[in-house]
Amino acid sequence: MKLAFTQEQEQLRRDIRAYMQELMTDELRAELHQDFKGEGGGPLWKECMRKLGRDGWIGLGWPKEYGGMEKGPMEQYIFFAEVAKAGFPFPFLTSESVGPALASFGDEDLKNEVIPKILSGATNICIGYSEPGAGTDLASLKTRAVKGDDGYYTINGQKMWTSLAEFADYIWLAARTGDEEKLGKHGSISMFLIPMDTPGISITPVYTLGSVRTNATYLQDVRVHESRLVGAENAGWKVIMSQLNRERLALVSHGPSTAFLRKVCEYAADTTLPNGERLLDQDWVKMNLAKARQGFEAIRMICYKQAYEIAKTGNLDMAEASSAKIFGSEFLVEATRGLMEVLGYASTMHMGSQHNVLGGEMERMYRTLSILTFGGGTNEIQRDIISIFGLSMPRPMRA
Amino acid sequence: MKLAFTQEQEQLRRDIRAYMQELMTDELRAELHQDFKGEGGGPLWKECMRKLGRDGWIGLGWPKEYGGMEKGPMEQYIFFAEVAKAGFPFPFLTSESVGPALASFGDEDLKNEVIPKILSGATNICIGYSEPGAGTDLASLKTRAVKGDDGYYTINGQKMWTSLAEFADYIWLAARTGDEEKLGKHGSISMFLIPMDTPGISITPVYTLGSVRTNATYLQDVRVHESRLVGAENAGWKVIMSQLNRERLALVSHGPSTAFLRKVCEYAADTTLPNGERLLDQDWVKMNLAKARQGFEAIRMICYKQAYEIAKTGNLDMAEASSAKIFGSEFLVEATRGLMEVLGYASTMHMGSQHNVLGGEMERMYRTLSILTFGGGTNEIQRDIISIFGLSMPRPMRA
Amino acid sequence: MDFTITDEERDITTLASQILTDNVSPQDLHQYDSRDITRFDAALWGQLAESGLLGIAISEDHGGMGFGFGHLCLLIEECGRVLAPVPVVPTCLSALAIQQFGGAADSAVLADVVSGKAVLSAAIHEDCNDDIYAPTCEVAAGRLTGAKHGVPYFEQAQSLLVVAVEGGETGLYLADPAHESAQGTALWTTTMEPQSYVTFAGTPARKLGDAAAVTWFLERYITALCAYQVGACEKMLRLTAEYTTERQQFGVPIASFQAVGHRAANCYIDATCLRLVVQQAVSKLDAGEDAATAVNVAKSWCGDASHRISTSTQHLHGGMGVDRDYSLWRYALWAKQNELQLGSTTYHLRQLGDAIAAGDFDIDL
Amino acid sequence: MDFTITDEERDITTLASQILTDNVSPQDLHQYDSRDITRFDAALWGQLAESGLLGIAISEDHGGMGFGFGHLCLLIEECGRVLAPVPVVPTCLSALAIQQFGGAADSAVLADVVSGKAVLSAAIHEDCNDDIYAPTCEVAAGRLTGAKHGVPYFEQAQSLLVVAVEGGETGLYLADPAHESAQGTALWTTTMEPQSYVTFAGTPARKLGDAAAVTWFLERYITALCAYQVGACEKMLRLTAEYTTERQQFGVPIASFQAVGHRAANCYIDATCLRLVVQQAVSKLDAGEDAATAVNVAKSWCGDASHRISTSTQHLHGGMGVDRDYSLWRYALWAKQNELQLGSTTYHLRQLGDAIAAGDFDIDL
Repeated sequence: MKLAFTQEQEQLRRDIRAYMQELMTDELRAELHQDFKGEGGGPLWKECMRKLGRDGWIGLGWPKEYGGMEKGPMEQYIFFAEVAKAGFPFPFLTSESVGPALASFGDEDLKNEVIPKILSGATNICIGYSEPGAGTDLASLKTRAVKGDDGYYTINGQKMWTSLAEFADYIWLAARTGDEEKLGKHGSISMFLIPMDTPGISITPVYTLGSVRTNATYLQDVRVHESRLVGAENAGWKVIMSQLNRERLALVSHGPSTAFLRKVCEYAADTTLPNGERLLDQDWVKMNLAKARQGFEAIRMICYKQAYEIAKTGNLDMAEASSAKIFGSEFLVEATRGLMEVLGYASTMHMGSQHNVLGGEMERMYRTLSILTFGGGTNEIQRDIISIFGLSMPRPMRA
Repeated sequence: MKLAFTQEQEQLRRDIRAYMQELMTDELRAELHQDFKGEGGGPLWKECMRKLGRDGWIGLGWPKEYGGMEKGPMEQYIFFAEVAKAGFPFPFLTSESVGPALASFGDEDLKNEVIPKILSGATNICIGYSEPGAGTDLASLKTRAVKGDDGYYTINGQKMWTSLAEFADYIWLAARTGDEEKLGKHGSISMFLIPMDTPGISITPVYTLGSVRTNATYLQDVRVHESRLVGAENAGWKVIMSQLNRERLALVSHGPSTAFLRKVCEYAADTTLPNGERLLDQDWVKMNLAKARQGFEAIRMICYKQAYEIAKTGNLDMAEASSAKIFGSEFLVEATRGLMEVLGYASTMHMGSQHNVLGGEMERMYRTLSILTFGGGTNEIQRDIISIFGLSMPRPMRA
Repeated sequence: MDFTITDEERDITTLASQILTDNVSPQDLHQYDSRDITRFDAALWGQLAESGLLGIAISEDHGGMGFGFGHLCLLIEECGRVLAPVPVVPTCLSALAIQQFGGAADSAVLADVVSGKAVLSAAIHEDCNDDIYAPTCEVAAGRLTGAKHGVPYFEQAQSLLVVAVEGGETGLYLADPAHESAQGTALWTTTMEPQSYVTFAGTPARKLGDAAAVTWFLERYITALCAYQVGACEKMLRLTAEYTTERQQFGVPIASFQAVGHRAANCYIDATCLRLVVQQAVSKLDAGEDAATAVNVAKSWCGDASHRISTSTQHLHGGMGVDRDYSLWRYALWAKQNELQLGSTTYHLRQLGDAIAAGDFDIDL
Repeated sequence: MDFTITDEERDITTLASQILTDNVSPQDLHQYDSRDITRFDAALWGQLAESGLLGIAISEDHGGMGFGFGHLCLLIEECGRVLAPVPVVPTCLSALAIQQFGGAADSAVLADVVSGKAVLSAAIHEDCNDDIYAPTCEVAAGRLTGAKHGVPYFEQAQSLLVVAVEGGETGLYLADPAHESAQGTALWTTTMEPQSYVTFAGTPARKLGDAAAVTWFLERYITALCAYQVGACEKMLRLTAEYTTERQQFGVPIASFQAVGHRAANCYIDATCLRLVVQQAVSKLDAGEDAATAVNVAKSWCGDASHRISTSTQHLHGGMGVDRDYSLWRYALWAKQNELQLGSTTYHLRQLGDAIAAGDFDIDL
């Protein structure tokens, strides 16, 4: 056991950091800081994604056959954490979770069509799982894909929380293709990867607390050829699970949290109180910062452990992945609270306000955090998973 | 709304405090500090109980017909909190919970036999609810009382955690008298108040973490006359519920916690660090003490609110009583942790050790606290009660 | 320890609740979610005045109802329950201080508050200053200089209370917000409440009182924010109990999952404790007793309970909690604003710790 | 970031686990629950020596295995898992420091440690002194004066490390515990581990190293306590998973109540985090890197995780948790002792805060 980066990894980290510092121009920041556009999709952001693709970063961990650089999951995580630290809204669902699931389960034609586009930063994929009645209980989804004799499915249904759909090129869609009675809830679902411009797909915006737009997506008689299936018909559940496992790790990267901690430390070092002392030298400030650091160090180690497990076994330990998801999401909420105490009342001012602190980033951070505890598989389900798979306890009662 | 004591109540509180200071002699403390004898039962403790009875304190809130002073529940709570602050192990189960339940449900003969003895400090009652297979699921108890033609029940079974049984005069016993199939789990239980010297009752000690002795109590062909029933046959469940509600309030009195807080404050004021500063003037010490105070103030208010409710309506609001039980027990664990940090490593030394801190009381406190979160109705059940009765949410799933 | 709610108190709560729930629905609030319209419902303000509620704590001499601070907090609690888009807190709290420390010259402004003509404001927060009791804004020869952050409804305010220092002594001052030397910059706050950053360059300021007056005023203002959160927290909890009872997953209401029920129960405990410690502070202030500790306890609880209830109820709502077409999301913003306004939990615990170090060891004495 | 457990590491864990679980059952520990018998199993100590485990981190020159601190922590973790009644932590940690900073004269004591002949101890804590890095015990002209609290196995120890100050500089010293000027008073500790309060009245003391040596030694000693708690915490959790799976209420195993499963899951998360941050500290110390922050993080986590896991597992066991005929109760005592030994969570967070204030802002750099 030796818990340190290799020299090459450390160099990589520094390279990425320097690269990202250059990438994050003031113009790009201004574009990203617009309400309901902060998650990307603007012209400068699109340009940066292409550049990241051209310079090989998106495909860092991917096989050379797809245009990747064939580095390991640890390098991939290092990249992802540094990108997050830089504050760049990287569409990780596309490259870090849908991409790998597609590579594992998709057929060659689909992979050859889509993966190079992902790695070149040219495409975005939104996820169509949730429905009005199917959230935590994802397998109860009602969107239906009926296969005709011509090899085409006709899909009807409604999806919720399809974030980034407004500038996505594909939707990664779960639909029921089989007989639920016969095959069971989980055994009758298929995964499709469908171009968003297919006739019959429409979206309406949903605006959220975090100034992030998401969408409701409607599918009306959408005709999709069977070649758009990812994996076999009715074998979609394991594709979903594979995607979600990867998503969880990306959700709780230690990147953004440690970047914020650093910014707050710098602010406290630069701020002088009326009595002439630095804010950073106040005992209570040091304690709030130390508590944040204490937890972030654990998040960092748990993320590295996950990356190590993927590199070593290709899989994540279920209970450890759930631990990362729970602790990462819940601690971030607590730490942010303590950091906002340090920044004071002015930290409640919006990014667009004069006299805000740290450019209002903490105010936005606060508003975007709450989705992490239920997004990507609600923490209640994660705790169930830990008690069952980590502790061999009987399954908690469900209806 | 006016949240302050009346002048009379304030005077009463001061009187009791002065009285208890006189009562708590060094000799009595030495007797109480013996391992496995600290909860009372020694000769000096017995003498003090008689004195408390003679001086009218035990019956402070009781009707005059039983020898009480007919003060209200608020005065009763003031008494109880001050006694707890003084560190006197008052057998509150007897006078504060069994006594009132007996007064509500017992018949005249039984009341006349037992209540005056309670109020004179001459008797102790232990509680026989739990069994090896019946703890949280109390209503599944298996101790069986079979009624014969002669008006005598024959009781067989085993009880667990019968604390104070070694010097109790009575056992407050729940047993199954009816047909569970027909009458249901709850409708087939009766309450008995039985002299401990009845043939067939035996106890064996169980030693616990907190240096507190408890017992397993065995009932073998114990013959008990029907006049020992408290309430009607098969109507025992509501007697149990009434007793438990009262017990919860007594369990979480703000008395002991605030007494400890005061002692730690005094210690920190009297302790000088090597740099010449008072321990009390360290920011981290002030923060730990303030956090304890923050929570204890809420416990204090919630207890007064309960006492007010009893005075006003004779009943406790279920959800508020459960809130008091949960917060009182769980916060005390957290606050104790912070107070022991203030006292430092030496606070882990036993009462019997040289070079301990505060006479080793915190070390014992630490060891006795954990029972509060499951004793008197485990906190999981209390939270169920809050969601059902306080928030009108559907009953959480049970088997 | 009399927790009885008097008939008067019940009447005020009922009246306030009726007016506020009639006039403030989530749909009504939607118009203020962008910065196009100032978050100030003048019609509602007029109704509150008409009903007499703005004058609850103003003496009958000035046309008010003549009740105390405790009664005012009942109105404020109802404002918190619906997040009313009216400046009840700054106006009524400032009026209270003017009534207490002002003179005959101030009768008019009090009458204007009662009739709904006047909005008042208070300038307390400062940049890079973590102690609201130790301002850097300075008064000399009746002129105020310095800057204040987060001054609510500055642009609407007819009169402005200012916490400032003069010759080393903290004091409470009354300044004219319309004076040309007082320049406000509109802020974009997390709640959309109108607030300004105000610089004073020799603004005429009249002294109302010394450090004791500042304490008198701030303790009440802080407690009023707590009362607001009592209402807001209870509403968040109520929404959550209802939503989780309706929302089905796995064929049952999600409330029937013990993890959901218990998390809601934790919020109930927090809301219960918050209400009680706030009532304790209100009661002591109403009685004119020393309330320093009770106020620190109340505000530290306010921060803790608001934070925990807000994050828990957000979580239990899942995506619905962040959807701007539902109502919960606004409560999350108010929870954060009021947690950090007039001192965070840590600030008030530090104050409490200082009091303990000064010898305040015993809860009951 | 190589988390791979090497074959060597696995072998050590297996060997230690086998010896310890064979020899330390709850029944075996019962004899030490009163003060009649000193908590020191000499036979077990002999077996550990025979197997070579006491010399894991002692060089082959002195008869040891020649592995590093990381390997020693594997043994300590297994000791924590069963609460082994042997002085592995003070002996092996003191030996490590003697090996690092001692000279040729110290070969004999190291060989005695390996063979199980010697018990060593370390005197660190002081009364009314909340900083273990700033002792008041003083050395002048080779003589030690002052008092130390909680010195483990003082009566059995052949050699004693002492953290003391000389001419204003903190240093690490070696003293003879048998010297008449060193007077020990036996303490009654919460865990029944033998400890003494020791006064030194001019005890001969040889300097092993300066403040850097003290840091070297304390960082490893602190991390060793953390490793002990990794084992103890996992055992508490394992006992709880098993008990709640067996224990039936309402006709089902109580583990199938979501509130029970989730509380256990929280413990699992804590145990996972604890293990990882301790591994991080061990790895840095093993590599000779600056480990100050990693050690502060590990010990603050140790206190938090031990506290939460101890209180949660106690709770989930109900009455069984406090019953002295079951095994869990002893773990609660060790959790508390090790939480407060060599600095509480708050102490280590304060140290971490000081480092941050000194410019340690970034986790990855």
